[in-house]
Amino acid sequence: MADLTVDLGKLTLKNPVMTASGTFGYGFEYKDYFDLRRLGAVVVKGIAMKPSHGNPTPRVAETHGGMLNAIGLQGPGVEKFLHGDEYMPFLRKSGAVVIVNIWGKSIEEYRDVAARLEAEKEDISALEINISCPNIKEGGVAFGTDLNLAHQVVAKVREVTSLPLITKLSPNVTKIADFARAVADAGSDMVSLINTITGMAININTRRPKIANLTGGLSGPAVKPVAVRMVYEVSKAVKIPVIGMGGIMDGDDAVEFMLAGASAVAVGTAIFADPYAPLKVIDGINAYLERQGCKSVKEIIGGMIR
Amino acid sequence: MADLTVDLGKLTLKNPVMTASGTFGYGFEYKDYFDLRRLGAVVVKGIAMKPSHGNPTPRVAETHGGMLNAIGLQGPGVEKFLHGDEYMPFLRKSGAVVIVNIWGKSIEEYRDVAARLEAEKEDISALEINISCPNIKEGGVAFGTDLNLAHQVVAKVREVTSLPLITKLSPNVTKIADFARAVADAGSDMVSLINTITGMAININTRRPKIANLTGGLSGPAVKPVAVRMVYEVSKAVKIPVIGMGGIMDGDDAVEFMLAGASAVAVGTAIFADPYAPLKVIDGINAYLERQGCKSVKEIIGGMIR
Amino acid sequence: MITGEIVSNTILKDSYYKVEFFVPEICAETQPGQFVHVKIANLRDRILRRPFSISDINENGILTVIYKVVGEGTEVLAGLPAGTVCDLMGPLGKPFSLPRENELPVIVAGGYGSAATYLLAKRSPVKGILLLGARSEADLILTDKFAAAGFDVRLATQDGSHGHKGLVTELIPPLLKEKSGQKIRFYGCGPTPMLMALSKMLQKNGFGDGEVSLDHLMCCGVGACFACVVKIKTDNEDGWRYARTCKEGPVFTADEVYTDGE
Amino acid sequence: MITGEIVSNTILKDSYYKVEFFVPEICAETQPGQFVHVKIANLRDRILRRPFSISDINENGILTVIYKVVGEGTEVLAGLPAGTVCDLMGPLGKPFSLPRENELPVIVAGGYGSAATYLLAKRSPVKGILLLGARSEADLILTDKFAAAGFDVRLATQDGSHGHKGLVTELIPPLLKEKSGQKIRFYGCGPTPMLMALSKMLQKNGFGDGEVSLDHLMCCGVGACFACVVKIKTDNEDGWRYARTCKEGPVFTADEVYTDGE
Ligand SMILES: Cc1cc2nc3c(=O)[nH]c(=O)nc-3n(C[C@H](O)[C@H](O)[C@H](O)COP(=O)(O)OP(=O)(O)OC[C@H]3O[C@@H](n4cnc5c(N)ncnc54)[C@H](O)[C@@H]3O)c2cc1C
Ligand SMILES: Cc1cc2nc3c(=O)[nH]c(=O)nc-3n(C[C@H](O)[C@H](O)[C@H](O)COP(=O)(O)OP(=O)(O)OC[C@H]3O[C@@H](n4cnc5c(N)ncnc54)[C@H](O)[C@@H]3O)c2cc1C
Ligand SMILES: Cc1cc2nc3c(=O)[nH]c(=O)nc-3n(C[C@H](O)[C@H](O)[C@H](O)COP(=O)(O)O)c2cc1C
Ligand SMILES: Cc1cc2nc3c(=O)[nH]c(=O)nc-3n(C[C@H](O)[C@H](O)[C@H](O)COP(=O)(O)O)c2cc1C
Ligand code: FES
Ligand code: FES
Repeated sequence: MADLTVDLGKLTLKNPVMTASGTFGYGFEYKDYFDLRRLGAVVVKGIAMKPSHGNPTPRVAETHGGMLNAIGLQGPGVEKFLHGDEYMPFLRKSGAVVIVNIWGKSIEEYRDVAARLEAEKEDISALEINISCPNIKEGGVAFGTDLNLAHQVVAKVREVTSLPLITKLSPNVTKIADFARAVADAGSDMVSLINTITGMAININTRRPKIANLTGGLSGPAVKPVAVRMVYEVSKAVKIPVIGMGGIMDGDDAVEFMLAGASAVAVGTAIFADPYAPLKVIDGINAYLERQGCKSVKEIIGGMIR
Repeated sequence: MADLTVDLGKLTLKNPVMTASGTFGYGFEYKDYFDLRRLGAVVVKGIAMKPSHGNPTPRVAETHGGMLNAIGLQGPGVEKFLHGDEYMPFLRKSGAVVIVNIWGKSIEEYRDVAARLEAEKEDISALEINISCPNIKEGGVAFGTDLNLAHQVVAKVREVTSLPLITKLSPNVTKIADFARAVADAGSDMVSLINTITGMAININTRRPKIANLTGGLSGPAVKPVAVRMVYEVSKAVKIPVIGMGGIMDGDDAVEFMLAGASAVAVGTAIFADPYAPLKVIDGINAYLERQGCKSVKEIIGGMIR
Repeated sequence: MITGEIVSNTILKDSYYKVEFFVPEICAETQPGQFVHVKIANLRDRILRRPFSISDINENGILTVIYKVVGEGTEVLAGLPAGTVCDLMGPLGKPFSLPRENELPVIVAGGYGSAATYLLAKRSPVKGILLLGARSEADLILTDKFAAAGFDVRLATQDGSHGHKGLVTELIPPLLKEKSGQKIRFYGCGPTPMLMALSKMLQKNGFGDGEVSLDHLMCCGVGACFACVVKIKTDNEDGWRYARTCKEGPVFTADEVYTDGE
Repeated sequence: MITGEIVSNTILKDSYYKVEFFVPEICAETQPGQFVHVKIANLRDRILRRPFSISDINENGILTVIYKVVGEGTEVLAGLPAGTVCDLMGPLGKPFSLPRENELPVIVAGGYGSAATYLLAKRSPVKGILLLGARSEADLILTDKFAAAGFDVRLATQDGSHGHKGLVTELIPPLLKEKSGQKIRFYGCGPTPMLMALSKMLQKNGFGDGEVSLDHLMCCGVGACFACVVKIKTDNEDGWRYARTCKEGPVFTADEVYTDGE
């Protein structure tokens, strides 16, 4: 067994494999499948101040090698998350390394959620700021597609918490490296990418969009080449650790992201195909390292040869 | 048989199906497969002033549901294109509707190619301006990711030709609708989209990029949801006709683009899987129209119901 | 996730197929109304699983699914030969509650709904009634098995080819008259419009404890992704919430079903 | 594009397989060194065709391909049963020129190279010599068929298990001495490093008219996409150009091959 521990600045993980936010619920849903402590970290579905319904249905559509989703961040809100049986209290008991993904409809909401979590931060290892949501105040433009807003969100969250901060970048931009630089400047300790790529699908028989919300986010193996490219660009642009994701189905895919510059990875859509996918990714990385005679997974981070 | 003719401003096509530039050579290569007059139009591989070698190899890599390419616009140059046996003289004889895709490394080169083609424009039905190439003068930033440069290229080309102009937009931008507006303002008669999405793949055994150029453009069914979304956004933003492409494999896919707002479509990567793909797309569109009781393909353009 | 071999996979009738998996672990836990989430081998360009109701199980570890070919996944499934090994998750979802000894179970079904409720009929302590609706004869499946299980099978077809000409819900008012003395427990499974009409009727007539199984697009199957939600009446500010059909359902009481709008 | 049924598809040896397609239209036109571009049925998440040299054809319309399982495509191909219908484009590419009556053909091959040159040997008016190189025994294929075609088969393995211990090109100098009186015509097919070494040797020793078949990643197969190019010496400013191996090749003369750098 190769050494799989990775250092993400202030955060050290026993292995580089996390679950991607929104694809693993709050961990609770998969408790009968395996021991959550086997994961590098559990990243929970996005948490906001208030409970929210999310979008109308249909919310998902399958596409070639991927899927579109517009769940619309349905969730329990931060209070229930902190105290409801199926949420943080369960995760505390499980012993899992927990990263809480947060979102808001305004800069203030981001700050408030972070502050609320900071107040009960025991067993929370980091916060992941999802900046792909539309900013209601600014007329719907996503925080993650406006350099200024992205910087502000992170800076405001930084003010209220000492937890390691991961900022999750949107791929729907011309130069993602600029966003990585902006959020690093604002105090983000890491970046994670990619979130989903905006897409659309139409049922030609009914002539209606397959997603009630009209557009949805594309994920799955279809997007992997775009994700690997962005991870490479970002890892060249900033010094903070990069968490790579987008279409990882197996250990080989994860290795590809790490060679491109990711210090850790997250598995998302693959979980829907196979709940054990994150564990198989861990095993697959280890198998690769042994095949290549590497003692530690750290040896392959950014190891692509040009 | 439904009426398949479409009007693209000054240009009327017998059916809405073209070949995507770079995937059908100069038509010549497929002459033994079918009569090129059956196509709405043949869009040839990009033409510049001078012959060019293109990029080092490997130039392509297969991905889940798609492929990356970095051909690097290898081509004969405009003189050979106009007079070499396998190029324009062949196309003239073939009777095909010809659209010439052009590119350059500077604004001046775009203008010069267009002017040269304008001078011998007989049997050329339109020019398609590929603005996804890097601008050598401006340090490599692609014309298609800078609103100002995009506008300038089109405006300069507009000055030297009266041929219908199609501007081919890059999907690697935050707001593609802005680019559509910019090139429409500059005098483009149509827009076509999407060009490929920048991606990357790494061979984990050799640790080298699968594409010698490091990054390549992603095409094929994997990108279809992104392409359909962008076609929708652009068709809502501008009044000029939109030519949709990106992962069209069959008639149903083409119908999806047309419902999203495309007045015509182009078939690219699918040709590599099946040289007859463009004809099958034509047949598939017709079959859909008959199934739906539509007399004309025009009835479905922008026909998505919200 | 459990690996199970296909024991047989054959046409049942028209576009309906019957597939049997050898999955003793799942059979051991299955209750009526639950489903399996199947990764269809060879479906490579589409990566999600497909949910199917468990129609029957037996003591030899054989689990039966009856499915209709409606798209790429079911088409590929229909082509898988015996011996193919598939991944199954299950049993998933909240089951039907069995009727009590003093209740007459009335199952209202359409489409694959009869398949999805067959195990319920089989396990019911009281022989009840199946009201089965369909567009035409081609969609009437499992009537013989329900009859063999002692159920009184009543049909409705939209083309009138079998039984009542019209909608299956139209069979309910006469039935209520006929059985007016008895305590009836309703169960429903079928196309969404039918279930909406049924739930409305049950709510109005005091049968709100009737149970309907709602069929929505699913993704994870275990409650993690919020893809499969349906509006359910709830005692909150808005009067409703989106409940996950895979985990909080697919079985809901008719009372809960939100039949206004969506 | 031609639709052809798989007549048989079996292991030849180790990771090498032999597949026979019934495609009389292609067989009628095939010349040695050409290839078919195969759409592998059931390879759904990857959409491109795979090129394979035509190893043999017969008068019954049967076309033989010998392939090595190296990745997903060839793995799926290896699983396709007889009766599977495949799409083939072909014959594609520029063939080898047959040796003249007064020439001794010497084929230098590695990997599937012997399969790719077998039809050449069969059609050669003069029985020649096959120099076959491999890492080990597992990669020595078709030696019996070449022998049956009257060819003198000489082996080289890197592990020394069969024939000369070392590279196949090391068999050439002694052969040149041995046949010093005769007019030799070289043909090469195999891994790129081998072909580069071979071409260099042929260029130096006055055998620049020798022909080598270059194997590059392909996409369209007909010259339309410029994916498959290889540097070829040309009389232009730069001294080279990128030639499309699918259309201008895969067969080039040793003289053309650009062995400096890339
Ligand atoms: C809890 C649950 C239990 C289910 N049990 C069964 C069962 O026992 N037997 C069964 O046959 N199906 C059942 N289904 C439906 C089944 O999951 C779908 O039919 C299947 O996923 C379709 O996959 P596909 O790839 O063939 O179709 P897709 O390619 O995904 O869809 C093809 C088209 O069919 C439509 N479609 C999807 N589902 C249905 C449907 N049920 N009827 C008609 N059209 C549909 C889609 O919207 C789409 O337009 C169940 C669904 C759920 C949620
Ligand atoms: C003109 C021409 C003729 C050919 N004739 C034959 C033939 O007769 N028999 C035959 O077996 N192959 C032949 N090939 C090679 C064959 O096309 C590839 O092996 C095949 O495309 C691999 O497909 P795959 O999906 O299995 O591998 P992929 O998944 O595409 O690739 C898997 C891995 O194998 C590597 N790879 C690709 N080709 C080869 C190779 N030839 N040897 C070793 N590794 C490789 C790839 O780079 C990749 O790393 C020919 C190629 C060309 C261009
Ligand atoms: C159903 C679904 C729900 C998601 N919800 C969230 C979310 O709540 N917050 C977030 O930051 N990302 C969310 N994502 C994005 C994923 O975390 C991930 O960035 C993306 O799906 C790419 O990875 P993948 O291809 O492995 O799925 C969601 C993705 C899916 C498919
Ligand atoms: C091999 C290849 C070469 C291409 N060359 C060009 C080109 O020369 N000019 C251009 O404008 N687009 C070029 N494209 C982009 C296509 O025209 C098209 O926009 C893109 O591939 C999306 O369509 P598809 O998914 O149907 O292939 C090329 C694409 C491929 C795959
Ligand atoms: S399918 Fe994921 S929550 Fe129900
Ligand atoms: S494979 Fe397309 S040009 Fe050779």
